[in-house]
Order: sequence, then structure tokens, then C-alpha cells
Amino acid sequence: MPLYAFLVVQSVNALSQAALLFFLGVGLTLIFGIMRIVNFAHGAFYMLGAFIGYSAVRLTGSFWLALALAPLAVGVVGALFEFGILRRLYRRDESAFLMVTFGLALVMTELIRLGWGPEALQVAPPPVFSGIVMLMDEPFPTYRLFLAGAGIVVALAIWQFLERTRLGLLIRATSQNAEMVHALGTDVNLVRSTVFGIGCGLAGVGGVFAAPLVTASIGMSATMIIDAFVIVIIGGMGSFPGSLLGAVLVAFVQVFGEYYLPDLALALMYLIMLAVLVFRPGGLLGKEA
Amino acid sequence: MTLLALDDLTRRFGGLVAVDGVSMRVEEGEVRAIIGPNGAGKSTLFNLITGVLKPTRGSVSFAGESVTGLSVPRRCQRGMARTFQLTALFPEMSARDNVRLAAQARERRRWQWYGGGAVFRDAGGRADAALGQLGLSAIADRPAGLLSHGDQRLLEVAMALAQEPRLLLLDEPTQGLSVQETEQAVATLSRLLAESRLTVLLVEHDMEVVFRLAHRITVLHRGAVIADGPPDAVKQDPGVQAAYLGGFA
Amino acid sequence: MRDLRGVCGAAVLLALAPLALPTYGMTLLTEALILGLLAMSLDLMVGYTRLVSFGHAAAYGFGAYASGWLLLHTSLPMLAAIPIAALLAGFIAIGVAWICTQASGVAFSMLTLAFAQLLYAVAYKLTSVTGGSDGLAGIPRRPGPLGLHVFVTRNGFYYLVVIVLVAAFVFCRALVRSPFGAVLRGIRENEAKTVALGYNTRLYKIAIVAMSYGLGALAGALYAPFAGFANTELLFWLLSGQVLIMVIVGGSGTLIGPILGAAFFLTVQHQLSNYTEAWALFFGLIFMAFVMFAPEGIWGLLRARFRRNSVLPEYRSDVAGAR
Amino acid sequence: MKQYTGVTRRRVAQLALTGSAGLLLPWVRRGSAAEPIKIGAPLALTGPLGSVGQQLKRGCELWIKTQNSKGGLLGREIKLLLEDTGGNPADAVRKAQEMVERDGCNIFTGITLSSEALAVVPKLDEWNAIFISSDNGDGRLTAESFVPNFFRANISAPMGARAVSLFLRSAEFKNFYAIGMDYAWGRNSVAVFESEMKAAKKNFVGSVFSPIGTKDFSTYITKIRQSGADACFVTMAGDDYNAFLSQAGQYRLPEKVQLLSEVIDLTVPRAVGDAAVGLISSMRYCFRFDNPKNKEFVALWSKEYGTVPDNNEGEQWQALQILAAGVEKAKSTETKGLRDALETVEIDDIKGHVAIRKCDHQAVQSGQVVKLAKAEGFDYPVPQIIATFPGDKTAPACKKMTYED
Repeated sequence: MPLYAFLVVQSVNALSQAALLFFLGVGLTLIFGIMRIVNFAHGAFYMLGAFIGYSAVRLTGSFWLALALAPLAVGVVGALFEFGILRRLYRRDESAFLMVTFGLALVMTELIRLGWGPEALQVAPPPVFSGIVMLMDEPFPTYRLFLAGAGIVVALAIWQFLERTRLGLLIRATSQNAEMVHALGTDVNLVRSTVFGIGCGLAGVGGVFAAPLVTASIGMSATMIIDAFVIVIIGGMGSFPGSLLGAVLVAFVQVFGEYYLPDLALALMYLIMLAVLVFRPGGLLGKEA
Repeated sequence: MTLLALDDLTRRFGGLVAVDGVSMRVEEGEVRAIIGPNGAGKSTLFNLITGVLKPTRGSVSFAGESVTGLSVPRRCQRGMARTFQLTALFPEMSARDNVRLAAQARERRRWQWYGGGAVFRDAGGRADAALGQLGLSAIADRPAGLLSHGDQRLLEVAMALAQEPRLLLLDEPTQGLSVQETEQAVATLSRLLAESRLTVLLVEHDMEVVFRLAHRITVLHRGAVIADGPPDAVKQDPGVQAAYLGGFA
Repeated sequence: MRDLRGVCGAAVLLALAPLALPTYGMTLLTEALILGLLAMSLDLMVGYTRLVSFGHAAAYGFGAYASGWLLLHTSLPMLAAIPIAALLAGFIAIGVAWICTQASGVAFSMLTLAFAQLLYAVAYKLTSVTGGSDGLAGIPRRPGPLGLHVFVTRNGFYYLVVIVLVAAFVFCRALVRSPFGAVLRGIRENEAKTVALGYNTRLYKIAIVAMSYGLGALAGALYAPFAGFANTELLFWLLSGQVLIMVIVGGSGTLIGPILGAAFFLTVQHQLSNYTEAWALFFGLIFMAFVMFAPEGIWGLLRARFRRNSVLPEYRSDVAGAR
Repeated sequence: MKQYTGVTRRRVAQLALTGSAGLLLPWVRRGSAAEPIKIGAPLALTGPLGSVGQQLKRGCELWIKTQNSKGGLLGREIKLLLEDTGGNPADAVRKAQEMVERDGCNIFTGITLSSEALAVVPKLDEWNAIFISSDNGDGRLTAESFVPNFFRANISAPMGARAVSLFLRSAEFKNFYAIGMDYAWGRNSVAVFESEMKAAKKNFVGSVFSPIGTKDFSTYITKIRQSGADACFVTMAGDDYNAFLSQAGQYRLPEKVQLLSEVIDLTVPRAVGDAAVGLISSMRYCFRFDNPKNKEFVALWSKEYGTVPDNNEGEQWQALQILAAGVEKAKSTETKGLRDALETVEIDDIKGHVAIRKCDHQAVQSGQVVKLAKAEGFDYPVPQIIATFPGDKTAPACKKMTYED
């Protein structure tokens, strides 16, 4: 396979991987950006999305229904958690959120293990996207093309949502000055629950998309939470375009790093994160801390 | 002897010129006030002097030496002490501990990581003295976070005093105080300044306060000095009236 | 002076433990004290300077690997390998701290996490030194200089841990009550104000982070000969999270709290897993309950009970000007 | 200053804490009935390899239930001491030590991860306890890390790789590639496979290692396809293995490259479905063994758990059968007597003839190679045995991990 063909194939691979990382990162950065909450349970919501996706596919037999239902369910769980527990902690300093979400991650992982059992569960990709297409005369799974496409579509959707809709405006305003928004008569608590729900729902979307690639398994949350933090830090805490940039950067570094620098693969991400944090502590596109 | 000298001090934020070529001298023992309408660049100038901001152009020299490049802590060690527009305190510490930590900053052995009895005694003594000067001895043991707004403002001044500064920078000391609290604060401050012969640089909105405390006034407008002199001369200056005072009776 | 009596009382109580507890209880207690030292070292940062570190496992793991390697590949006795490992970690931590303290708040926490994960990756790859994923096994408790055998036995090693913990506690208590400690408290409550008073807070933060990592590595250096092995689990971020739990549950900013937190954590984890496989579920719930209802932790609760009638000012730390 | 009134939430916290504190039961000594035989099983019931731990647990429980119904061992009832280590070596050592010191247990089995085994083994002498492994594959446990109190009843990783390489000598594949998880087990197994291929004069084109927790294998799949190999040896486990196989299936890699593996269990085809069809692997225990003992075992298992016994479940059963033979031979469970007896134990059981080798306590047993295929009655691909090799061919030389010929 000539070099340029290899580069094209790997770039598309990287894009599909970036889409998964983006779903995870954008939810986390939305939550941090708006509510200054470091959500340690974000990986667990991602995993919950995968497992609910698994059950939804088995019940309804359709990947698409699962793709619609699972994030909704995960979003509701997230909103309920915010309403029931996080709401009491807003007058505490940021470490309280960190602690309580760390506890939640433990609880959710165990509940999922009790609910769905310890074994990994298979989620088949939708029939229309389970074939292959010849890309540079090499077989390439159509599911990954679909994933890359979905990533772009969702990114645009979120961008439009934040720019165009009233709720989007409210969310951006709350991120800048929650007190003022409250003073203007908006129920900030409702905005916060919705944002937390949307953030977790997005992680759930990531889970449903990831399941056909990696199966729904208990180990998902532990590994993904670190990736999510790396993306959000590199992009800039709370910056929506930042999470997009962070996801693409990490994906490309991982895909090409594993090929050219296999021994460094495990450490590459953290080296980038260090470099960014040292030179721009606020992240590439983040507001200067 | 000139204690503080600013030469063509300028600071630009992108297109906006917040401080535009300010040059002024503050003599030792003088109480100088800086006044000007909102957005005149008073706070920016204050931050340039104390080192929080680095100037785009010009220099700041203190006691004859240039301090333009020095960090905030280094300038404090040379004798500057300041209060903040939004009261900055250690809420969970008692009032005395707040002032003692300020006093400790001047100790040679402030680094000491064991014992410290001697260091605490010295700093504690100076802290009590400063509290006494500001009339805060009664509430010395209460956590700073629980004090009234007025007491908190005075506590900040006590902390600055405990640093035994050569130049005391007061950033709107009566801001946010009730009329009655302002009266009490100004009385305390004027008594204090008369006794201690301290050099003070004061930023203030309230004309009453300025005219009762300051020996000399500099008026800033759009980042530039438009008038400088004793209070009554400044009061008559037509330029100042037009830009700011709206005609004094 | 009241505290000094407390410390001696506790030391005596711990000294008598081998008579009261069965052997496996002693093993658990020894590990609890080692983890207590680790949690106390983290409390210097979290409780006294509000520097929330996500990477404290790096200190523990590094200390364990360093002392393990020294005991396996050199003829150094245990009593030499342990302090050397701790000092080495403290020295390296100065560089780490210099980088991490460039940022603050969440960015600082993420930097410590990044360093810990880097060390985890290095431990995996550097198989010649760290034994890769299986780590170092069969770490001996080589008797001390001049044939000093006393610390090699089970109870002997327990007394070594007690001595080290009590010494570290006295050191930390002196530290936080010293002028240096007063500045740390200033940094904790309002760093901008502390800078404005004339303290170069960055140097203080670097110093406390280095000391905290050094003491954390001391705990790790004790763990290697205690358990006989050191592996990458000791560097995994989950342990960093657990140590943070010990500090918060025990009661941050009290030194004693985190030690109790460590003992509570280990005992509950140990006992709970005897009764149910879903012990992590109950564990998470207990921990969330602490964060929400008892933020001052076990030590805070105990102290509140001792001084039932005293007036405890319910001050809000977010009053004007703070943070 | 108003009197500080206990905030109600504080009352709630104290109740919650005293409740949880109640769990800190003092270290009560477990009542010792008529001195039952205690078998310690510190298993990884939770954590990444939780599913393997659960299998070993089922194996132990059914064996003990059946054995106790037949009067136990030496007329004494058998008691299983079950603890969860979460796959953490530190917890494994602590839990095992507690079983030794609190319950006087001197027989261990079922320790799940090799890293846990490597941490426990050096302690066996100090605890004066015997450990019969039913699942640990790491070659070093019967080589440089060997201790007299350690016995391995299961097929080791080198033996699994050996069986596959013996099968490949007669197979038509020419060029071989290898991919392994980047840690001790992955590296050792690929090394054994590489030396085997070179010994068999086959063309070994290269190998690659993926970090643990890799989620996207596209790079590695590209490397395998580009290598031009027609067969690829895969040493992976858990989530990584599932991810690799499902993504390889999506890339249609198995159509071009025959995937080989050193060990397989039924959780993998259950997790990845058709992507596992055609996979050739050595298997430590396969429910398809056609000997009477195995048929009886499979029937017993299906009645109890409603599924066929998996790889680790069969191995755990065999390990306990060997233990029973040793105890009956030694007429006691005292460590030294049991160790000497176990060294010469031979049984004919679910995997046919199995004998413990005196010099390194490795159970010498036949190695079998299976191929996963669709079969009616199963909704996931199941193994068919396609080759069997006698024990003396698959076992490495004493205390060695590699093979001479």
C-alpha cells in the first residue's frame, strides 16, 4: 500500500476515533464550562450508554432506536443525579464535586456490573453499516465512515444548538455569569440540570457508538475517563471548539503515534497534555485561566 | 526625598489605552490621592505601581531604584503594602492571625519550618499594635469572615500597616461602606495618618474623603493626568470640573 | 500541649497492639498505618494548601519501586533503602512541583494526574528496571547495618512503621504550626492576598509539594518490603483517587483525620468484601454520604462530639474576598 | 452569638457512619466445627478480569458441592473460603494471608491473574501453604519463579503456544505475524511462538504489541494486513481481545489472514459473535472432549448452571480433582505430606490422563487445538477439536519455558 494511500486510510481511521473521543469530551467540557464541575463519573455515563444501547438493540432489534433511546435515558439519569445530589453542593468548593462524582463512578460501575453481569456484551453495528467499502483498494468498514460522519454532524448540531437556540443562549450566558442569569428571572437550577443531563447524554451517545467497536464492558469507564480529561484539558476547559480540536489532535496522535512510535504509544497523550498545560494552562482554545 | 516616581507609564489592552504616559512624583510623608471618573485608569495605574500588571511603556521607581520588572512580592519586600478594592482577607483566620501573617512577611525567618515561637511573638506584637491603631483590638479573636464590612476594610488597612510599609496604597478604602461607617473609617484614617507620617497613595471616589485626607490630588481622565496640586487648587481647575466634577459649588 | 499528650497516648496504644490483635489483624493494621502515612502526606497539600493532587499514587509507587529495586539489586539494608527512596522521590518531586505549580486549580490537578500516568507508562515499558507489568517480586527485608535484626520480623516491621509514622506526624505537626505553615494556610484561604503581603507563594507551594511527595514515597518505600512486591497497581490513578478519599473521609487539614481515613478505608474495604461482591457499591455510597453530610470527616465528627457544648461558628468560607 | 444547633443533616451523617462503622466487626474468630478441610480461593470476582473469577468460583462451588455429597475428603467436610481481590495483587496477598492466619487455611486455588500469583507465590513458604493453580498461564511460575509449594494443574501459556505451533507444522500457512498485549504474558507468549516458528523453519515476518486498554486497533490491523502474513498469532485477553476481534471482523481481516490464539474461552465468541468464526486456538479445556468422565461432568454442569462448562471452569474442576487425589494419597491435608503426595499424583479425569511432573510440579496433559465454528444449539460460535497432541510433546523441559526441537 503506497504511502499516500496509507495516510488517507489512517486519517479516516483517526477521524472515526476522533468522533468517539469528541462525544465524550464535548459532554465533559459542557459540564465543566457551565457548572465548573469536574465530572469524574463521565466515563461511567459513557459506559451506561453502551449497556443501555445493548439492551435497547436486543429489545427493539434496531440500532437506530437504541441510538435515540440510550442517550435520552443516560441524560435523564444525569439530570436526576444533578437534581438530587449536586444541587446541594453548589456552595462548597470544587473538590466536593470531584469527590462526589468519584463516588458516583464507583456506584454506577457496580450497579451496571450487577445489572448486566461481568461479561462483555456484543452490540452489532446497524446492518446498513456492517459492510465494507474499498478505500484505496483496501477493505474499510463502512461503520467507521458512518462514525466519522456522525461525529461531524453532531458537532455541527451542537454548534448550531449553542449559537442559534434560546436554550443554547441561556447555557452560554450561565457559563459566563450564573448570578446575572438568575437575576434575570431564569431558573438557573433548571438550566444546570438540563446541562448536566445533556452532557451525560452526549457521553451516552459516545457509548452507543463505541459499543460495536469495543463491546459493552465494565472496563470501559476506567480507561475512557482519562482520555476525556486529556481531550478537555488540551482543548481548553469549557470551550466547545476546544473539545473538537482536542479530540481530533488526540485521535491523530494515537493512530499515527502507535504506528510510528509504538513504544511511546502509552505515554504520548500525557506528554501532549503536559506540554499544553505548561505553555497554555487554560488549554489551546480555553479562556486564559 | 521622592519615594515613588512614575515616568511616562503606559499600559495598553489591545486597542484601549488604559494608562497613557502618566508621570508623577510622590514625596516621602505625603498623602497623595488619585481621583477621576469611572474608567479613568485609576485601578490600572494602581496595579502597575504594585506590580500586578506590567507596563507597555515607561517605568516605576521606588526609593530611587527602578522596580518596573519586579514581581509583586519583591515590591512588597521593598516597602510597598496595599489594600484591595474588593476586600481580600483570610476568612477562616482570626483578625489577629490575618494581621500576624502580614507582619510575618517582614521577618527574616518567615521561612522557618519548625518552632517559630520567636517569629510569632514579634509578628504577634506588631499585629496587636496595628489592630490597636485601627481600633480593632476588641474583635481580634473573631474570624475575619464574620466581621462587619466596615471592620473588614479597616482590618485590611491594619494588615498593610503591620507590613511596616514605606508606601501605603489604599484602593478605595471607604467603598461600599454606609455613610456612618465611612465617617468612622475616615476619622480613624485621618488620625492614623497624622500620627504615623506615612506616605500614602489613595484611590477614592468620594470627594469628601479625598479632601479630608489628601495633601495633594492627581486627577486622571482617560488614562492621562489632567491636573495635579493641593485640594483647593484642583477644585477650582476648570478642566477638572468639566471632565469630572460637573462644576463644584 | 494537649495534643502532645494525645500523640504519646496514641503511640502507646499502637505499641501495645501486637499483644491484643491476632496476626492477620496486625498485617492489616501495618498496612493501614502505611496508607495513613501516605494520606497524611497528601493532606499537607490538600488540607493545608488546597492543592488537590490527582497523582499521589506516583509518590507511593515511585517510593515502592525505588526501595524495592535497591533491596533487590544492591546489598543496602532495608533501613538505608527506605530513606534513600524517599529522599530521591522528594528531590525529583521538586522538578515535578516546579512544573505543576505553574498552573492552579483544576489545571494543577490535571498536571499531577499527567505526571502519574507518565510514570505508570514508564513503569510498564521499562521492564529491565521495573519488571514491567508484573513489577518487582520477592523483595527481601534485608537486616539493618551492624546486624540489626529487630525490624525484620512481622512485629519488628510493625514497630518500624509505627516509629516512622509517629516521627512523620510530629514533623508535619511542627511544620504546619511553624511560620512556614502559617503561610501555607494563607495560600489555602486566599493566595492572591498572600502574594500581596510579599510572599513568593510559588516557592512555598513547590516546597510543600516536594515534602508531600517525599513523605508519600516514604510510605511506598515501607510498603515494598512489607508486601514483598511492587507493581504498576501502585501507580494507577485509582489509588490516587482512593488516597484522596482517605483524606476527605478522614477529615482534611487535620493530619490525624487522613490517618483515621486510611484505617477506615482499608478496614471497610477489607470487611465489606468479605460480605458482598458489590462492596465497591456500598463503598461509593458511604463515601458520597461523607462528602455530602459530613464534610469535616471522621475527625471532624469525633471532635464535634468531644466539644458538644462549645460554640462552633458556622462561618461560610465564601464570605467577601476569599478565594 | 446564637447557640450552635446540631443541623439535622449532621444527625443523618452520624447515623450513616455508625451504621457503616458497625461493619467493622472485630476480627471474630470463625467458629471451627469438626475441623473441615478449608480451601482458600482469593478470586478476582470484580475488576477487569471479573468474568474469569466468576467462572473459577462456579468451578469451585460445584466441585465442593459434589464432593461433599460424596462424604467430602477423608470423611471431612470441605469448606470454601471465598474472597474478592478485585484483580489487585496487594489485595490478593492480604486476603490470602488473612485466610492463613485467621482460618488456618493451607490450601489455595483459583488465584486469577498471573500478577497476583507472582505476588503470592514467594509467600507460600512463610505461610507453609500449598497453591494449586487452575488458571495462571505465566511460564515463570514453573521456571525461575518456581517454589516447592506451588503446583500448576492447568495448561501453561508456553504449552498452549506449543500445541498451536505443533499444529502449524503440518498446516499450509507460510508467513506468520504476531500481535500481543504489551505486558509480561503477551511478550512471553509471542517470544515462545516466534522461537517455535523459527524452529519449524516457517517464515516469521514480525510482531507488534498494543498497550493495555487500546480501544482502536485500526493501526494494528493495517500492520497485520501489510505484513503479507497469511496467519497471525494473537495473545490478548479481556476487553482488548474483544475489541480486536470485532474490529478485525469489520475489516474482514480473517478472510485474508488466519487468526491463531494461544488460549480461548467461550466468553470471547459470546462477546464478539460471528467475528470469532474460523479462529484457531489452543484450548485448555473444551466441553467437546469425548470421554465418559467429561460427558458426566458436562451433564452435571449443564444441570447446575444451564450452560456448557467453559475453559477455566473445566481447568478449576481438574485442579480440585488433582488436589483430592493428593489428599487421599497423603491421608492428610498437612502441607509437607500433601506436597510429597501431590508430586506423584496421576489421574484419569475429564481431560484424560494427567500426571504431575515431580521436578517442576507442572501437570503434564494433552494439548488440543480447536477451531471456532457455528453450531446448531448455540447462538455463538463454539469450538471443534481439530488436533490433539500428547502431554510429553507439549510440556516444556523441566523448569524451562522454551522447547529444544
